[in-house]
Amino acid sequence: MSILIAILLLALLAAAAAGGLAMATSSQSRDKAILTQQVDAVLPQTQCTRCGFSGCLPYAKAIVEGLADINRCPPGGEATIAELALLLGKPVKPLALDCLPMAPGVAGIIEELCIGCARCIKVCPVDAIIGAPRQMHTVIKSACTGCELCLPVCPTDCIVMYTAPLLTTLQPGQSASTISAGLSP
Amino acid sequence: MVTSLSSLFLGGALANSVLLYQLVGWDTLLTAPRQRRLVQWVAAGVGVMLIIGAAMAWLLDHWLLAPWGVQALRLPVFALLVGALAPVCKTLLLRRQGPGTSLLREAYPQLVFLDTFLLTNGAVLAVIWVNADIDLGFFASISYAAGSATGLFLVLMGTAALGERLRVADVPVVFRGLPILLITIGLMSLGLLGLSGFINH
Amino acid sequence: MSIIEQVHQRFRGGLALPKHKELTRGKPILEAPIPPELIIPLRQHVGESAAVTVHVGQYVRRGEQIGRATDFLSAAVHASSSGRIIAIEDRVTPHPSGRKEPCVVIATDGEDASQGLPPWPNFHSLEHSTLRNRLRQCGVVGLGGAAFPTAAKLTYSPRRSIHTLILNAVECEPYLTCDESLLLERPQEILNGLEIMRHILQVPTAVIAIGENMSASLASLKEAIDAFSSQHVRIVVVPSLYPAGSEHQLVQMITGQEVPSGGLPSDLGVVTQNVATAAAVYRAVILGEPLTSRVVTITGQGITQPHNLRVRIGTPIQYLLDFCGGAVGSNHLVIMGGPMMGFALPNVASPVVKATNCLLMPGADELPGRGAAQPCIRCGFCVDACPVGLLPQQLYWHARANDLEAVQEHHLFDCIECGCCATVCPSQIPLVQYYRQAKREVAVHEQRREQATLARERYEHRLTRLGQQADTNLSQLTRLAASALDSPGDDFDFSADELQTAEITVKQAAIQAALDRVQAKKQATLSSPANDGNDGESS
Amino acid sequence: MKLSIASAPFIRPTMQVSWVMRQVLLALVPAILINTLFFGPGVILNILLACLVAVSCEAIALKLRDRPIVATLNDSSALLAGVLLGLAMPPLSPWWLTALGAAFALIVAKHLYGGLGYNPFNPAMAGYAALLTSFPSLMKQWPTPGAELPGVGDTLHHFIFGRLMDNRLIDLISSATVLDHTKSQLALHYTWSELSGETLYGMLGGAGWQWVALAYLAGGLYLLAVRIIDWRIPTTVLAALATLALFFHLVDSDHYPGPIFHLFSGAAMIGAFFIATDPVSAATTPKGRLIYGASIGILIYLIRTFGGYPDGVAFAVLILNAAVPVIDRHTQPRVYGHDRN
Repeated sequence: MSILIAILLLALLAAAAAGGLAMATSSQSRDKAILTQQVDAVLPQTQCTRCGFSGCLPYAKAIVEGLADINRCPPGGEATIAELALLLGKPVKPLALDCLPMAPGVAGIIEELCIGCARCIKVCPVDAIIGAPRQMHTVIKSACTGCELCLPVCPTDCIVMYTAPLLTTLQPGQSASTISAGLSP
Repeated sequence: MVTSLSSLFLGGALANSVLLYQLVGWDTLLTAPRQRRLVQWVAAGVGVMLIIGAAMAWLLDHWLLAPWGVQALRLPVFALLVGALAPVCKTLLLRRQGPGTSLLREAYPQLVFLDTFLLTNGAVLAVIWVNADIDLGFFASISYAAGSATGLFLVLMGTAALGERLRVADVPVVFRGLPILLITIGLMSLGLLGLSGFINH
Repeated sequence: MSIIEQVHQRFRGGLALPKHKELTRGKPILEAPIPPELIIPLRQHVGESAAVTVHVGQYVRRGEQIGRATDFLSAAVHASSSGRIIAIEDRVTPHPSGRKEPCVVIATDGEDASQGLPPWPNFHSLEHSTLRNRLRQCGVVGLGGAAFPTAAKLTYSPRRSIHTLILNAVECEPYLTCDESLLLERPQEILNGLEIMRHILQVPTAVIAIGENMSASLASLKEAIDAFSSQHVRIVVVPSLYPAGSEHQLVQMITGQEVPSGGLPSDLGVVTQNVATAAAVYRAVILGEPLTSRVVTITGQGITQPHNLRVRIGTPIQYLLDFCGGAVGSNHLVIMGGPMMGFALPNVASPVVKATNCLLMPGADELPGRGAAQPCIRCGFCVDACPVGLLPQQLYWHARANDLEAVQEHHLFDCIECGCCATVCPSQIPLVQYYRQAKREVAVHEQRREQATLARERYEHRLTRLGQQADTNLSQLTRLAASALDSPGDDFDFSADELQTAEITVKQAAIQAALDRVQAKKQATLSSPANDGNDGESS
Repeated sequence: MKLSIASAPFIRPTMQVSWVMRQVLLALVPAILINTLFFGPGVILNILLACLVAVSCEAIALKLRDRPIVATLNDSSALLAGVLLGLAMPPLSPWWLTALGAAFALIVAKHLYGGLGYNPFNPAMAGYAALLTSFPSLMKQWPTPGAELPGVGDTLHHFIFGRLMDNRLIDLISSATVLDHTKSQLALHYTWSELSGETLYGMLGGAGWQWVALAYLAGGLYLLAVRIIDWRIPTTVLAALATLALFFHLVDSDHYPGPIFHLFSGAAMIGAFFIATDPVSAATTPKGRLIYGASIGILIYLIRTFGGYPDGVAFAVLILNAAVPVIDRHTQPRVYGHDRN
């Protein structure tokens, strides 16, 4: 007789536990969306797909889903890994081996070689290259994130990466926003 | 009666604190330093769970298990109780922060993982178990649970802040991270040892 | 009679530093000779650099504009002496990094022919905006060391009711006596300048704040005020505690209010100006003479004869040091500014600029530098010394940990870099250097954040333009994650150098083809211009 | 002309770390003398041994981490830790006990964290607490002050071999400290008025102990005059201890000794002026120091009255050292231009 009651009791409690967990998972999806935004805010937004995902937002989603580790972002380097570790309470790790480190840079087109094939425009993730078919192309310095996606597609290899010092010299009293990335090949 | 309750409270908090004396719930303790922004909420969450858990456990024990003489089922029942309580406490904590958006949620994104934290914490089950064992009565178990909760809160906050300070200390490479954290907790509990002998029950 | 009050309400922290002013105190202001070559940087002030209005080879006279103000927050630049412009190029300017900046180089001819603006002796009848334009035209900037364009600071607008104008004659930095000597020799110029500024701001009374230990200057100032018989001037004597001369601390002592964090004294209705700036305003308005020279204290036991010199802007520092008898001994530190907030010049070929108030060359054992820094023992001496009420040891701790969030939580950007904390630190840690570096890193971090948001907006805009969705649903993610892991596998069947050669040949062929096409097209257009060349690009 | 580069400010600070530590050592000299007067030459032996072990451990640690040994040693912070530990140890304790305490203090509590400036816990107190909890019996043996003390020969013999020249064991002449004695007697329901009449009790605190406490007080006042330690910590420690003692004494004067007794017996004075004010492990913000000091005072009283150990200075300081990072983060002073946020 007491066994029956015991089983009944256990079933009752199991149901309560399952209810609690169901409640948790429902609110979890909303929390994950917010967490994805926060992780995306940390990523450098170069959209360079070197982490293996098509952009920074997909990589952020993968991190929150637990599909990707936090050390697959070469443009961000240690700073981004440290921030992600702090944000998600995970231990800090060096950059993953299959992600090659990447120096910040800005693309520039060697005008003699450009034949106006417009392939680079199609692959640039931030529309930083302007030009019409068979016309001269140029890169918008301030918009280019240095993702180097346009390099392989260019048939005449006329795109070169310029290492852009992010901050030339911070003049006294000058705020960061008025600085344009100076070009020095 | 009152002194015994307060001594239970002080005992739970300082003398034989759940974490340092009964060496339970160390997974939260060791990850606390990395959760710089989350540690207050984890500590508060575990505290809330402890108190509610102790109360419900006593009720379950006396009104359900005892009449039918199935005290043997204590462990599974308490475990399921903790399982049900963890998400409830988390939503309780977050909802309490006002209607839709909660300041908490925007400020501390890791709250997504909060319920797993509360769930896997051993301290909650330990306190409930000890309460069931010594069985001094409803208010005694509540005060012991509240004492353990405050003790746990203080130790977690202290460890998290200390851990943050250790991140910058020029610790020899071999000892960086977990070893130095364990040594620091050891020295802290060395201090807390001085408080033993408060409770003579 | 001017009323003299003694301020007792001190500010928090601060240091009673030995003054070391006796080297040049009481010495008359000598006129420094005109150097053979003047190097005038186009950016000597806070704000946008001046735009060049002259060309190489042009003959200019003293006071002739060589760079006009480009913006509200900018100031004009003038030739300091007559001569021919031999170059407009990047030259070393006084900056800790010794970096080069665009300068106008004038070979002086020694006649010093001048060309000023029409003098306006009775300025009371003039509109404050015309007076302000005159100041901007004459390139008048704050000469206390910040070099903030004066016209911008004196902007009168009913919205911001300015009720107090403070003339800062405190000069709390050790060794400096340029303000003091100006007060002793030309108090009338200063009072007239103050009167002009008071008129521009339409302020009932002006307050002159003077340090306790400057009794001689106080006496000469009182005489001048009696002679000037103006009822609108009040003298206030402030304790000679460093940094009493700092704008924030001075405002707190005189008005009892604190400038809001990140705000300006004008938010409290207060404007402060330096003594030398007042003299420059007088010369610009009443004499019509642009700012082409200023008083510089050359002091320290490392220089043979210390002096207070009236120096032409653009005079190379090396020339000045030779004029004062050259350095005593060999290995030297040349500090521009005082020992607390000045910086060591890496190159003395750089010129004197509008912000140069002192050139300090300490003797061998006069200013022994800090020893090797030891670890911080968190003793808290720096907390007692900090006039802003910060926690220097916590700021240092988080700056070392590169924890930009905690550094800003501890109010890093309220630090006025006065140097009190590093002066009392028993572990001899160069604290101010850490805070400058941390501010720099926060600025870089902010800029990266800005660029990242810009890139994200462009990325999302592009996706909506192409009608795609950032493939974030789970199934695609797993496919991508899986493919990302094994993607490098498939095209590794070729050996590395085979791939290499194949790639090169393909590229060369493409280039050759492109060049041929261009060639062919040229022939076609030459032969039949009407050909519209729309044969479509075979990409 | 060769130009040298340095960073502002260019004025060299007047106080050096080594000067600060030596001033503290100087302030301890009167206490050392009076201690030897009352408790025999054992105190000097303990201090010398503790300093020797402390300095050698620091040298070994620096050698292992190939840091400049001489430069770091001359900041005499290891010496200070050695002296403090030597003073806290029972005068007739065996040599290995003091050596063990000093080694633990310097290696575990200081150099594992990276040397001067990084250790969150006060090294001397960590060592002392470790010994107190692992060898409670040995740490309880204090000779009664002023009574017939073993001569130099006896002490030296006992120091090395652990028993007196005529190989009597030391228990015969040693007894519990005055605090220990008070606690045990009060537990046996003697009233405080009876107790305080005994020879063991002097006018202020314990018979010999009151003079030792006065010596520490004198040293502490010197440090305050030279502005090396912050007035906030010692005043709040002593004030909290005194007010609690007064409160309990007024409530039940039979069972709880008065505030004067608490201030001038045990390690209250050395704790307030020399141990709690160790800048590295103490709170750094002005308000934080008030809270830090007050909590230490309260804990000392609680441990002395309700706890298991006779004197709680070491434990109180260790607990508060653990709480320092939390205290510092939440007691930032109001910054210029910010309202009270």
